[in-house]
Amino acid sequence: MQGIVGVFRELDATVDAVHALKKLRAGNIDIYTPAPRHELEHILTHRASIVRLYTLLGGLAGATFGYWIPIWISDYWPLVVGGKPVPSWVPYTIISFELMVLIGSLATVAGLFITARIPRITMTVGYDERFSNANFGVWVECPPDKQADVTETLKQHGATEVRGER
Amino acid sequence: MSENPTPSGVRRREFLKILGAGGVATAAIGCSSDRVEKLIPYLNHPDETVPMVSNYYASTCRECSAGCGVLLETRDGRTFKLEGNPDHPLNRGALCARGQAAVQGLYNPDRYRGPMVRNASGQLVPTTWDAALKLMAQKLGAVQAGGRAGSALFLNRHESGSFPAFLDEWLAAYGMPAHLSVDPLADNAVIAANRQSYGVSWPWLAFSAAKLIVSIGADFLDAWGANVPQQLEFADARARLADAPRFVYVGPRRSLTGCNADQWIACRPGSELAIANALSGKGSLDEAATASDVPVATLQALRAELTGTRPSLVLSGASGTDAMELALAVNELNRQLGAVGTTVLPDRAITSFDGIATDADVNAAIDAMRAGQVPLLMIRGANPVFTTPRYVAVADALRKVPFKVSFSSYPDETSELCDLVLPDHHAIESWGDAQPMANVISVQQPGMAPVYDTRQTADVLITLAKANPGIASKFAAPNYMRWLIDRYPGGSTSFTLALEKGVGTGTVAASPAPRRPPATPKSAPSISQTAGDMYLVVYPSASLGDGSGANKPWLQEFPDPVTKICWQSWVEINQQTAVKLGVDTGDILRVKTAQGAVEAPAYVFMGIHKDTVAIPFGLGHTAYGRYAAGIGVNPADVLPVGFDAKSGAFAWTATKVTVTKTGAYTPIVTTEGSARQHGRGIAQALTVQELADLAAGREKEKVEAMPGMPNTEYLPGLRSPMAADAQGVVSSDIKHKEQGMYSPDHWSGMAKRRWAMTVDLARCTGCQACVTACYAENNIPTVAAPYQEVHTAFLHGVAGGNILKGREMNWIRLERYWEGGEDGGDFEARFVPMLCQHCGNAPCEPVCPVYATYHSPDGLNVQVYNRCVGTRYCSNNCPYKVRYFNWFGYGEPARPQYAWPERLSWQLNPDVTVRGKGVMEKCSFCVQRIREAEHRAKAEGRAVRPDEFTTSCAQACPSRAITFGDAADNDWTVAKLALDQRGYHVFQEQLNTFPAVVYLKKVNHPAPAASAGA
Amino acid sequence: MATVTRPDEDVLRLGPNIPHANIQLPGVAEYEQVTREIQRTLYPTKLWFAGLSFAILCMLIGAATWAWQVYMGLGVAGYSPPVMWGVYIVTFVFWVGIGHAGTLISAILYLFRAGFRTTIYRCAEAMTVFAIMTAGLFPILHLGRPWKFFWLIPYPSWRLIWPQFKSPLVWDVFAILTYLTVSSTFLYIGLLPDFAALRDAEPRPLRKHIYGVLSLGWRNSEMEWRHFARAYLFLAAFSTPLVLSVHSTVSFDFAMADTPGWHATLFAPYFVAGAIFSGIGMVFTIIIPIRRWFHLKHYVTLNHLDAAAKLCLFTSLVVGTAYLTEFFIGWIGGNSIEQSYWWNRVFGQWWWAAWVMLTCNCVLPLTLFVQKLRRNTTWLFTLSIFINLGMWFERFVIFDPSLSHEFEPWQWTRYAPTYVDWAILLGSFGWFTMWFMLFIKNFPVVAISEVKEIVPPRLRTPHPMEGIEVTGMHLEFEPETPGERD
Amino acid sequence: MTKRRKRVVVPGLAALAVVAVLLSAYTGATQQPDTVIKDRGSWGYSAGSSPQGRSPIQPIAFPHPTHVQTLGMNCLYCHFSANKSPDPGMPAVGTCMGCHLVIGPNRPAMNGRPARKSEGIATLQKYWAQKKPVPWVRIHHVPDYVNFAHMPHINAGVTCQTCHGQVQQMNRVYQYASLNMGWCINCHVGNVNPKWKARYDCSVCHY
Repeated sequence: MQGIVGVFRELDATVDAVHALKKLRAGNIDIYTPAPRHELEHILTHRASIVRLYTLLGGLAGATFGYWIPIWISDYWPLVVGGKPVPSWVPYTIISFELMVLIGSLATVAGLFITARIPRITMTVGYDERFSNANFGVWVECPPDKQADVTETLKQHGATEVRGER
Repeated sequence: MSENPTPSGVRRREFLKILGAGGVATAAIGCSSDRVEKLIPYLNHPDETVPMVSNYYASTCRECSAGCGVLLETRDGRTFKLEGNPDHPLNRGALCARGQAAVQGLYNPDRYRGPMVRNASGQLVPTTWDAALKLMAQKLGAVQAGGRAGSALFLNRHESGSFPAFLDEWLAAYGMPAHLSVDPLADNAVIAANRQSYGVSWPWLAFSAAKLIVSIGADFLDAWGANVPQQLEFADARARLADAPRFVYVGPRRSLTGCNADQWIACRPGSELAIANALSGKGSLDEAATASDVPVATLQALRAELTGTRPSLVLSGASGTDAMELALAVNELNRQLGAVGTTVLPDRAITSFDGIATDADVNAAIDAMRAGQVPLLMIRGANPVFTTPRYVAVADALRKVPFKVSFSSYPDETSELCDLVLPDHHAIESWGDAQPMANVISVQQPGMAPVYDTRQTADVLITLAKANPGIASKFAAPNYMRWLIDRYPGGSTSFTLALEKGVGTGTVAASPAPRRPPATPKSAPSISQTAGDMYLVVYPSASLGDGSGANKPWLQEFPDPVTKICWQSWVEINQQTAVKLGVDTGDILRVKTAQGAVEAPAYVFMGIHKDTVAIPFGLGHTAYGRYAAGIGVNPADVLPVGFDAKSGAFAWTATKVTVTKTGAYTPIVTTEGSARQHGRGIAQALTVQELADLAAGREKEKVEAMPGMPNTEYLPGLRSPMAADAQGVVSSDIKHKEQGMYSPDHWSGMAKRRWAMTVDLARCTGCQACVTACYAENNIPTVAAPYQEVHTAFLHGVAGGNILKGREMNWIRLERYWEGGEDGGDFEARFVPMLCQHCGNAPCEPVCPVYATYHSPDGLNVQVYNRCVGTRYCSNNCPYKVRYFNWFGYGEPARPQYAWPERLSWQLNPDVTVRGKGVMEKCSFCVQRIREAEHRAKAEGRAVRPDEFTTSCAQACPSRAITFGDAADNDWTVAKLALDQRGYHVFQEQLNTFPAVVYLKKVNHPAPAASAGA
Repeated sequence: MATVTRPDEDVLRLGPNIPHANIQLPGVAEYEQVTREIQRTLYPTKLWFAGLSFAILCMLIGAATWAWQVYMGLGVAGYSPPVMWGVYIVTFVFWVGIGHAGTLISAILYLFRAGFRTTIYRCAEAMTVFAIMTAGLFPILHLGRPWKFFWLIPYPSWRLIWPQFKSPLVWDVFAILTYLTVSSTFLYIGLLPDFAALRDAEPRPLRKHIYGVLSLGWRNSEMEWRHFARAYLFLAAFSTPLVLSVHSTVSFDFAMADTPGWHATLFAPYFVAGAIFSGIGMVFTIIIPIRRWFHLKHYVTLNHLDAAAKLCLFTSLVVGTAYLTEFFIGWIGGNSIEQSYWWNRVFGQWWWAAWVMLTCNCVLPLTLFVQKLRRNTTWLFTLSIFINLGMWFERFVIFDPSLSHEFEPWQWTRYAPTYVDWAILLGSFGWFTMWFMLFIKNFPVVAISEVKEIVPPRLRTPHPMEGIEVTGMHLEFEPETPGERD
Repeated sequence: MTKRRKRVVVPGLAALAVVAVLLSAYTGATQQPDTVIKDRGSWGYSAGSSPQGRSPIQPIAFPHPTHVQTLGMNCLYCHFSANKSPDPGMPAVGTCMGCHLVIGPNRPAMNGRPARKSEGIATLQKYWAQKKPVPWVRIHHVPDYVNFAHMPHINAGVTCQTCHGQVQQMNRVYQYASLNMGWCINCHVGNVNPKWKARYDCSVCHY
């Protein structure tokens, strides 16, 4: 995996650069930004995140489990308390709800980790400390023959620094 | 029975030590402990015993003079419970609180471990029996040699039966005068009067035959006479509901007896005679009215009622300087009214009080000591230093006696002053007999081997006699038991037969000694002449008796039935007077006479005449062990020495006092929260009229809420909702098939039962015998002894701190509510025993997070101690507040609050787990008895028979107010009683709890003229 | 710039909302400033060490007292049956309540896109986590046998027995544990990008390494941000019903009982409102000193405090209404037992506690109707102390007068806490403060990346919408410009 | 070329530990009586939650096989109250001496069998001579809050061996069953023998 990373100071410059690169069809583009910006999200037109799926499944699993456990136990020890039916679903709804929230949120986090591929052991190439502070970064994964054009395009759109990484 | 018992019976007693100390460990390894435990077998197995199965030895209770029959429940060589002997004519299976507590005297941690002798430096030090007996023999010899045997003295705590005769024989053999038989509680005046009028010391009082009972200060339910048989009779009388006798109590203070009266006439102390005369017509009403501060109209009405009602019963128990005169007048009145033969039965006399020495005799003896005329004093059981006024200075008198021998088993005030202590067996360890009634012998046999190195006094005396060549021949019998059997009417065969039932027929050998010439008592001035601004009434505490009960934690923690105060002395003062003096409950009052003064907190009380203060007698010990010493004050300290001139009876009510407010304050140690019901219908009552209406069905709406009404559907086969709710179906829509073991069709069949209880408030007198019975049966810890004091409580190192915080553990408690009387007029006392109601819809169950409490198929509300984690939510949610929490390690020997210090732990019931720190506990309907009965039935291949067993409280109740059984089975008594028209559930209407306890309303008998509502 | 190709039209439409950003944080000019000024707060000071050690001391006092209580038994505390729940449960509910405002601000207001939450939510969320950690201790240390607390948790045991799921206490276990897990997860996920920023900005090697580990290799890539935003949204969406359910469940502990004064359908909403109210009070108590000592006044501006104060006022009114409703129901219900309880609550042994509660929770917050006071940090801080006090006494007044005055008159009693209760209460504050102290000097108290979202990014060409007059209804932020102490 | 390596803590060891604890705690209930490890020495433990298999050294190495199998004595001869009391009863020393007054430690060689010297009988007679009971070490023990009664079990036809194992074959008695609550319940619900199923709510044993 090799490519060019360009460091930008301004947001609109980054946007313009990405536009140009997309026209150039140099290769996969990824952007680093200190804070999420809609402009950048819309330039790289990705599908919506699938984290929601994890959330849904987790929530359903939790709710089911939350009903199953008390009902199974009521069946195991049929002891009457306070003259109430041994398996009584009303109080068990609370257990079910809490477990839905618990397992649902944990599943969401798991979903985030999986989809966003964290935790990461290595930073991989193309990252720069400045990207978490104030600068925007554009990483273009491209074969050596395209690197010249990409570098050129980035510079032209005002990249303060352009370097190749492998 | 003398070998080591197998540990299996004992082990359970230290239960939950594991859970307390090694809790974390046990959680991991599932509570199976791996300490090395030994299984110690018998060396030779006693034939009649089976390990972990109780034997019941019929014997006689010696806690008071009456001599009730008891069964000593003994297992693995230890007697751990006293139960009334059903075959005994006196107490018919009932037993009072003091009798129950005898076992705590047996295992008392402060008992003498063995003989003690006073050494050169004046300390009492342990010695051996040989040495002690040698010393004793030598002293006896010296006295005989000195020719002063004639003036030696033997004070014996009064008991009927053969021992007095034996003792007098022994004394006579040594040339000593007959012993003095001491009972500070005995009403010498009434006894003397009865002898004069009827020729017997205590006729049988047939309350149930009467239509009207008038008691002039006779507390026949507290400590006056033989209170258990009297209470049984009285309860039977009251159980006749509509035609039960009306009961009027005349006296300065409303005692427990007074609280059971339908009407209380408050009179000045000392005016009782005038009233009696007025009633009999001998005296004029006006004099009586002025003397007694009672409206003429009231006396008029009473006299009219008395003359108009037959048969009636009049009693007198006022202990003043004219006591005998009063008693004679009352006996005369009874004769006029034709009561003798109908309600007063001299031919069924109680003979327990025969041969009691008068207080004057004792006083004369003490004077003799003071004069140095007594060379040798022997005291057994009696404790004159405590029971006689300090003004008499018994201690000084004792110091004048060169050699004093005590046979007391406890370090009480008197024995602490003696030179030699030859500790006697406890009654549970000794042989003996009693003559409670004519031609009835109640035998006494040991339940177990001696706990400590003590010896029965009679045996000691025989040993001494044998050692004395001069008289050895007179005492051939090897020991007292043989001596008894030899003299027993019918010989050993009938003796053996008697041992089985506990009672035999016949009359024991009478004392050969001539009666001592009665001392001439110095008469005292009439109480109205004494100096002071208020009358002082000193009355014996219902639980502590003459103070001999004070070393038993059960009795100390036993709330006074009327004031509900424990571990404390108090001064009762009328509320109007209190307002006048600016006194409030808890303010410490100083009660002063010429003889001395005592200080105790005030208890503002409606039930006492406004010119009077009252202090209970029995507390204020300076010795007598860790539970008694330093608790409360002894009112005898302020009493002058005055006697009723005719009978020689000590006048307890003999002086006025000056009452001043010290300004100090101490919280009253009481179990009472609010003394009023606030209209919540906890203790309900009806008048005779309302009862009639009820019977005639004229009071439908009141009947609606009662069990048995078809307003709730229930399972077929189970009659009442009370029975059906065991399956939890009354208020829930649970389907029959979903019920599992709660369905009556379940193979276990448990759900066919519904354990339930009825409490008849018409019978209940509030005596609280059930409370002590519960403590005894269920290993309930006492929590308020001085050494158990918490330093976070209001008080430091003073008894009662835990009770001030409401932490008493009485699984069953007697609630005493006042009705009326806010205007200072007459008022009503309602007693209601409150215990776990074992609700069908128990609020406590669904809130427990760990199933530590749940509803068992047979209708019990079960508390699983070892599952409890101690969230205490159940108690928050219990409307009856009958759940009790172990705030400290009462059951853990390692803890400072351990409730059974060394040897008291032997009294623990091996069938019941001792609860550890941090768990909830409550009434279990004596589930251990239920299981035992089930096991026994299974072993015999049958079903549990109706009324086969009952709970401890029901068994002990001297009013027979409590009935326990299976409400789902018509053959049980309780099933019928539960449907009684007087029945009601507490809080059922508000909370729909469907309790298993049905209360039967009390029935009041208002004065014929003014028919006051209930 | 002629050489530059103009961005497409759609890009223009998506231009940064600069005016809004200006109004939010006028004192924050650019991204670097944010990272710099937040990173600057992570240097321990003497004052901080002093505070931390004091907190630890208090915590140790509480711990020692608890050990004594475990050894001796619960009797050393002031329980006087039937008052079976005392200071411990009161404090438990108090701390649970504190937690709620944090989740409200961080989650619910996030869903509502309430701008003023951005700078204060990190503190609030941390407060939530630590408050729940504190609250969670009390159900355990009020147990008679605390070493058995795990019996409330359904785990397979050789006894083959399980908790009793109909008991509100078991609901509590689930609710509290869920709440603790979810809110701490929420806090950590929010912290991820900030860890990354600190990882890259931190000069001190040890901390740099630690932040590196904590950041889980976060690298600010567009792809990460996209999933992050989604996940964060769903976590917020879960926390919202959770925060309502948790205190409702806690209120069930009481509403499910038949005790007079507890047995009311009002309890769930009443408790939730009270919880949020008390929580916001605690937020003020925490945020006002922090913004002063950490020199963050231009982040947490008066506008933010003003908005929060309005929320506080609103919840105070809700709580006040609940109080009145309770009394009204008690009166109109006609149940003599209830009525005697209400009388006892206001005129009984603890009458003054009831009046403290009413004063602190209903009367004093009314001052927030005055804008001057809403923007006066001194007054806000003072008021917040009163609110904390008042809310503690609210729980006390609800629980103990009820228990001491129940159905059975014979068992009516008086309750007085002992030194053990007070020491453990003190210990709980020490415990909470200890964790918070450790937090503020090791983690960013203001969310770096979220602040950057509302700070205008640097642009090459001036934005077409710049200079539009939109600063009408917004007052000046506190006149203290950044960099004054650089 | 800025490339950085970052370690990442992978939490989960804690979770594994928890699972392990729970499983170990669970084993007690699932343990089958025939899987116990025989003679583990005086303080041996079986896996799980009870001292199952524990086989302490007794003051007298009492050979059950000799008495039960060789001599054909009934359990109830020594444990006399098992069918009429909660407690099975330990034989009094006198009971042992009933026979061992005659049967001494030293047996001469007779009808084909060699002479033998019995330590146990010697010790027993020493105890008897000193009038001391034999301090047997307890093996089967349930906690004090469990009210286990032998009588109803025997009367229900549950054999001694069901809970105590083939004692008649044990030269040294060991704890045969786990005696865990789960083990009790397993029988009470009728899994062992449908005829033996009984109530299994808490108050049957805990009060």
